[in-house]
Amino acid sequence: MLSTWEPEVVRIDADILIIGGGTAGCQAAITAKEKNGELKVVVIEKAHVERSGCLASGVNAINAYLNPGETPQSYVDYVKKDTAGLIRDDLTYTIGERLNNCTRRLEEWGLPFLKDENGNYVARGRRSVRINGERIKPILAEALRKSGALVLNRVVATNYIVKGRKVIGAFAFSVRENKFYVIRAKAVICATGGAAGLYKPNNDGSARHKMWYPPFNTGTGFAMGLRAGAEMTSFEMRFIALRIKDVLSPTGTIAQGVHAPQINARGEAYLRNYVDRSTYMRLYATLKENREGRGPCYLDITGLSEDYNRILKEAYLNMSPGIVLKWADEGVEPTEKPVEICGSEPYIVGGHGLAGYWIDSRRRTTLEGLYAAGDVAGGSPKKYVTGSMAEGEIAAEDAVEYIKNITFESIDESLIKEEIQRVYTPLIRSDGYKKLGFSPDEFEERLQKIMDEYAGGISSYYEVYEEKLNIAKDLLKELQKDVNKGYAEDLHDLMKYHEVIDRILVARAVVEHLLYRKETRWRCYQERIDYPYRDDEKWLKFVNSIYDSCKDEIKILERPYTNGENYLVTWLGSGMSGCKD
Amino acid sequence: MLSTWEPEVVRIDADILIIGGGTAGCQAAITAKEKNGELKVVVIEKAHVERSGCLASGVNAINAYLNPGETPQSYVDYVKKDTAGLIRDDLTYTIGERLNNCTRRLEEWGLPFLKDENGNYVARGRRSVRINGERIKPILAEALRKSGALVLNRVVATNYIVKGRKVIGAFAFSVRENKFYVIRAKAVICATGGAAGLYKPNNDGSARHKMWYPPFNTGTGFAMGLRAGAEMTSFEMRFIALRIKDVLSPTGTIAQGVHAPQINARGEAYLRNYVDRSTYMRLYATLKENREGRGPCYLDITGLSEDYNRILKEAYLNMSPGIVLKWADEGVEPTEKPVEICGSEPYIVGGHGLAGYWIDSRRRTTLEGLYAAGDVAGGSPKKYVTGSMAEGEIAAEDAVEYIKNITFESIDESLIKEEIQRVYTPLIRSDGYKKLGFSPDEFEERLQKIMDEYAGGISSYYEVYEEKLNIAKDLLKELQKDVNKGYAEDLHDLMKYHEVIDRILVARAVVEHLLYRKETRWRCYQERIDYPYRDDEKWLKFVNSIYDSCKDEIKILERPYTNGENYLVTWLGSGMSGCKD
Amino acid sequence: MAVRIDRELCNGCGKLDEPLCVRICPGDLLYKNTDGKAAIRDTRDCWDCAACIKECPKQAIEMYLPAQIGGRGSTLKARKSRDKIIWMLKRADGVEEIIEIEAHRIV
Amino acid sequence: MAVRIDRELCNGCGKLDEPLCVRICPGDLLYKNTDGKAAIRDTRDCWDCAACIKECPKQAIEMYLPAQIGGRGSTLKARKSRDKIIWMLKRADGVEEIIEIEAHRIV
Ligand SMILES: Cc1cc2c(cc1C)N(S(=O)(=O)O)[C@H]1C(=O)NC(=O)N=C1N2C[C@H](O)[C@H](O)[C@H](O)COP(=O)(O)OP(=O)(O)OC[C@H]1O[C@@H](n2cnc3c(N)ncnc32)[C@H](O)[C@@H]1O
Ligand SMILES: Cc1cc2c(cc1C)N(S(=O)(=O)O)[C@H]1C(=O)NC(=O)N=C1N2C[C@H](O)[C@H](O)[C@H](O)COP(=O)(O)OP(=O)(O)OC[C@H]1O[C@@H](n2cnc3c(N)ncnc32)[C@H](O)[C@@H]1O
Ligand SMILES: Nc1ncnc2c1ncn2[C@@H]1O[C@H](COP(=O)(O)O)[C@@H](O)[C@H]1O
Ligand SMILES: Nc1ncnc2c1ncn2[C@@H]1O[C@H](COP(=O)(O)O)[C@@H](O)[C@H]1O
Ligand SMILES: Nc1ncnc2c1ncn2[C@@H]1O[C@H](COP(=O)(O)O)[C@@H](O)[C@H]1O
Ligand code: SF4
Ligand code: SF4
Ligand code: SF4
Ligand code: SF4
Ligand code: NA
Repeated sequence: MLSTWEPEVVRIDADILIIGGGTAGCQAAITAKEKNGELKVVVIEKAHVERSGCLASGVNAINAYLNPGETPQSYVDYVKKDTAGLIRDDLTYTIGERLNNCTRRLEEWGLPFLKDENGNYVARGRRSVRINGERIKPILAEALRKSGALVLNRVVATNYIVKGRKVIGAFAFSVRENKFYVIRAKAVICATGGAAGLYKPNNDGSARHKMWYPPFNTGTGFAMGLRAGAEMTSFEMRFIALRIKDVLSPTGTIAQGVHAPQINARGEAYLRNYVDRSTYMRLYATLKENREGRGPCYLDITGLSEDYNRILKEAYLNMSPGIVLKWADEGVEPTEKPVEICGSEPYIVGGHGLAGYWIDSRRRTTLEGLYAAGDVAGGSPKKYVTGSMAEGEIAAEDAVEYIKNITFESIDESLIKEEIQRVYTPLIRSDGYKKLGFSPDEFEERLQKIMDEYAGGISSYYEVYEEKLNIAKDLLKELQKDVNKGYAEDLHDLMKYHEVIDRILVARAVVEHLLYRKETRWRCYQERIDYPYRDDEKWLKFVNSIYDSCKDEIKILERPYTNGENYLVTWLGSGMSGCKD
Repeated sequence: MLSTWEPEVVRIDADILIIGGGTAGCQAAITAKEKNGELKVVVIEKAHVERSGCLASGVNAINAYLNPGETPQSYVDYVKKDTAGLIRDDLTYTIGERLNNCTRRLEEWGLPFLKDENGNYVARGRRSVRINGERIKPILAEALRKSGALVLNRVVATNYIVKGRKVIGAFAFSVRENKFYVIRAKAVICATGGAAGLYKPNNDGSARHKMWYPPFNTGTGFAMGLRAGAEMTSFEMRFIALRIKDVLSPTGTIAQGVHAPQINARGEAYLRNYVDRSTYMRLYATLKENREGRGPCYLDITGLSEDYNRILKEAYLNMSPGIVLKWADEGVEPTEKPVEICGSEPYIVGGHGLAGYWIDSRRRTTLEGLYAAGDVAGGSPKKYVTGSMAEGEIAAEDAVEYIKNITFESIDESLIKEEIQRVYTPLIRSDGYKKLGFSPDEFEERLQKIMDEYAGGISSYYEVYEEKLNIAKDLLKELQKDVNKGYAEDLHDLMKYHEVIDRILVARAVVEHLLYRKETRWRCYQERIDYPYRDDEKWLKFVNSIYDSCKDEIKILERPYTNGENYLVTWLGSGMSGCKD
Repeated sequence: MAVRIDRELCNGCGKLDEPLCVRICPGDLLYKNTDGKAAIRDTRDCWDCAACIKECPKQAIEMYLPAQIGGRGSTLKARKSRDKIIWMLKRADGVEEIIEIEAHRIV
Repeated sequence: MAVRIDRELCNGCGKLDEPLCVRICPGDLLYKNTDGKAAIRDTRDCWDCAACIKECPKQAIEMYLPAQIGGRGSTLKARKSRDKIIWMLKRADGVEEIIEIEAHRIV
């Protein structure tokens, strides 16, 4: 049966393999090639590097840039304060050191920066500058192309190739051709971004993908890491974005960009009632207004001059055209009415939040030969575009050194066979057993319903507690089994199938993390109503996890918070290797 | 353009026209023919009378039956107590008088009633008896067929034909043939059931129609009444059913049927904390447990003997097979685990709740010649199957007398033309203007999102307050205009199109009612968090509405509660007639 | 998504003008396809009322739960006689159960 | 549902192996249909990123909001040049607006 779908096996050897050609991945590849043009650097990208990932639509600011007066340390201080005191100072600091250089590189490649009379960048807050960033991804892709790295578009990574606790390459399949890739590498940099679609999104049906974070960033990097035994951190710190209602366009553009106040239905600037106005408290306060009868809430841009109509439309066309269409559909100019705001579905994302791979300051994960950078890397929130680039650079620089002493490992052919089987079986099922199965979409609905209802989705105001989380845990385990009855109709569908598989595993980790942290550190993001207060004495520490694929169990471990000191990242897991015998 | 879809116009004259061949409609037709076999009684049914409406799947109890010791007055007392003191005693009493006779008729027609050793019905609570009711609708349909009434299946009523404040017939279209019906009648009985699908339902996507109330009961009877200027009552008293989670199967079967206690996640019988254990308080308490960290909640059937596995499966197969499949999918027998419960989407339904046409004890509406019975008739909750039959009887008996002095009215041809235009235009648009339009499904999503978010749907724990309701009001008015850009692909789609049109108008009335009642009388059903307490002094009265179709405005009026006294239902509206000139 | 029509078993109700399942569905969801077999317009619109599965003389229609609400492939079919309904429940694990219930007391 | 392909305007990108819109969509949602024109697999999966509408040389793709979130028929098209992006916003009431923005500072 397999034969009908038996793919051609393509074997590639890469000095450095980069998985995900987004912000971090592009910059990693460019950096590696700059450091050593002789190296074979391969980038695999599930979409097309020209318009993939977070930047597909564009951005309108560089949100992590040190304007005059700011330093790497002041950046660390800010991020730490905004994250209830728990970040990896070392990671954030090493990002801070590179932010401005990454910014300059973007400018060199042709990204249009707005400038003031003196030729300086136009600040949008203390750590942000304005850009016309519609073309940012094609610009990065052009730099990538020029770097000489080999780019494989429409090639979806499915798993690392692991030997013991060492990552020696990755498996991938093409969604365009019937090809399965076996890529050996001396070092692998994971840059697959974060995860959307774990939870029921704000909209459903015909608008189900109208979300802030790209629905195509599905957490595969996390899932691959988990399956290989890599350690993850802070999945309980879900990032929930305060966004423009319905279209889910970002709000920083107006909140920070034009200093629009957050007002409630009575016109009160309700944040005044809060001492702590960190990112999650701005969200929490908004929900509170709604729950207590003072909603909905808005960003009030009605005070602005008419010039801002054009300015705001441009800013959003550069990043998130949805709100521009919304204004058009309402027949209004932007400044004619306040824009309503809401909380998004919870995302797992290390670029805005804290969740991701547990890494050291060189961006090494707990698996040998594996690096992580960008939204997939944990411990350092608020890195955004330039922080992701910085991490790509750091990882690539270290990898270039690291591989000097590394030779390619041989790959057990049975591993390849097994992975082909795992990857393509849903297509086979579609030939023969379709009658009994469900489509990837249907399992996705199931996953999102479980997470929404039992693990603190939008419909429960993001609140979680033990009993419900335990149910989520059980249901997700069952779902993971049920997905084996699923089928895929074609290669596109097969990609969706694996996206669900991966999301389920990530969701399981999220639930374990939420269960473990018995305090409420970040309102909304991690709100345990059975432990409603922040408890620094017991909980100013990281909650980390390692998946034991033999036992199919997610193990939680604690890592201390050590103020600013560099971390030694040691491997504590057993990983895939243990269960072979 | 119209010509491509120009339907054949079928003209029918009926002594009594019954719209909706469900529980109430069947019984009305049977009664009318029994009273006077000479009369031309016509029933139009959008589906097929054999399996339409609430009874399509079956039922397993007659929920309104006076077991020994109960009287019409004790029934009134119970219903009133369960409805926070505000019901129409006269309506409830006149139902109470007929409940047992209606029950006996069902038995005569062959519905299998369970009997005890002495040949008495098996009581399921004080006002309920058990039946094997899988075949109840075909049994009613057979009695209907034998009655000699003319039944038009797959014919969808769209509007009354109105002359001044008198209803002289109805318009309808076929979903099977290209036929438009103009039915003149001396009296019209509306028996179209209630409305589901106004709010975002519990499930979405592939399970969006997995709801308790039939998704095909779309509130058209309410909408037709509103458009004709009939007075409606208590739309703010939304009925929200406590149901089995996911499958939305009814809970009375086990709560009342086997006395299963409601327990929370900690195993506590949480209703003990409440003095008031009325239907809505059982729901409210369940939500409260969930919100405060003690959920989810369950009906605990684990204490039952093994015999109950079969008993419960049978009971549910007779009414709502979903839960039986759920047990099978979980691989458990019913009594192996407690069943999780949840609140449904809010429905507008006079059979379980208070909302519907404002009628007098003869079931006359405020429009001459128009009667209402069953779920579409307001003022008398907990009427269920037999109460709906009773109302059908009462209406028919009165109509048979009423029409003795009535002659057919002539119908203005331009009215017919207008209605054909209104009904079929979406199909025409589908020919030419499809590019600009949206499908009925898409508008339904919009409606449900508005109602969910701004008018107290599931996602806001059913809570409402002024500011949000005002937004709902505005958005619904806009939506009503936007639907004019919609299109329909075929006759089935055309039915869905008009269902959305009708639901929007009903939703608008719901919002006006919710805005008006400035107290909280029925928790969850009508929970104004800006007026959180019950206030009998000011609000022990009915909130009624009349739609002014000229001004496109819903006017609210108050009707006093007068303890048990018969109501004189007088017409206070201006209706359709006013805007012709 | 909740009913599935077995295209092997369905014979389109032979010479009947309107197939029995098409005639009965309260949501008007079923129709006779160009291939002469029954089909459902949009599975998302099904209420799971089971009217069609009871009506089909060929037992060609089965009901199941959508995965979203925990469906795993258990199916339900039915056969009606004048006075009874015979349910055929098949669990995803293959276990079958027949449940016969009185439905019409013929008088 | 958020992009609509005008089958009159689309020429399937002529002789290109892979049409430009198919090549670019980050969700792999577009494909070349048997009729040689571009089509979207499932409009529900569109992220509204606008990549395809910028890419199409024929301006055959337009973006709009689903009715669920307040869409009323306003549309957005785009034309890109080497250094600019030109947006064409058309309101449901017919009012049109052209917005030109610098996108690439050619150095
Ligand atoms: C989603 C989003 C994000 C932002 C914004 C708006 C929106 C709508 N705004 S504002 O709102 O904050 O204002 C931005 C802004 O204006 N300014 C800013 O600095 N940052 C913004 N972000 C944040 C940054 O964009 C973000 O932090 C970084 O871009 C993250 O970079 P990175 O970690 O590289 O993620 P990516 O999405 O760019 O790339 C991931 C790539 O991996 C691919 N991929 C994933 N899985 C794969 C697999 N299995 N196989 C092969 N490839 C596989 C993806 O396709 C992608 O290309
Ligand atoms: C939905 C539901 C309801 C109940 C139950 C389970 C379920 C899943 N349970 S338990 O949970 O409470 O337990 C029942 C039970 O066991 N025992 C009981 O006594 N009552 C139950 N109900 C309540 C009663 O069934 C209910 O109150 C009555 O049946 C209401 O009767 P009526 O008002 O006639 O509504 P209908 O749905 O039967 O009929 C309406 C008809 O109108 C048609 N129609 C609608 N619009 C039309 C139009 N525009 N043109 C033409 N026809 C147009 C409909 O198709 C339908 O046929
Ligand atoms: N209300 C606000 N006050 C200050 N900065 C904000 C505010 N909202 C967003 N930002 C900043 O704007 C940038 C983009 O935020 P967002 O659009 O929410 O992703 C981030 O750097 C945020 O910290
Ligand atoms: N006649 C009645 N009047 C008021 N409440 C009643 C009446 N009958 C039953 N109830 C309520 O319904 C619940 C179940 O009663 P029963 O149906 O008799 O098992 C009781 O807890 C009562 O609160
Ligand atoms: N917990 C309960 N106690 C007493 N009666 C109930 C309970 N739940 C449901 N019922 C009754 O059972 C019948 C059907 O209810 P339901 O299944 O909820 O529609 C109605 O008469 C309800 O009053
Ligand atoms: S009733 Fe059965 S046999 Fe007849 S058309 Fe329907 S599925 Fe086919
Ligand atoms: S189960 Fe009911 S609603 Fe679903 S297709 Fe069959 S008859 Fe129609
Ligand atoms: S890019 Fe434009 S012209 Fe080319 S295939 Fe796509 S829609 Fe057609
Ligand atoms: S807007 Fe973006 S996600 Fe949607 S079809 Fe176009 S390229 Fe794909
Ligand atoms: Na909620």
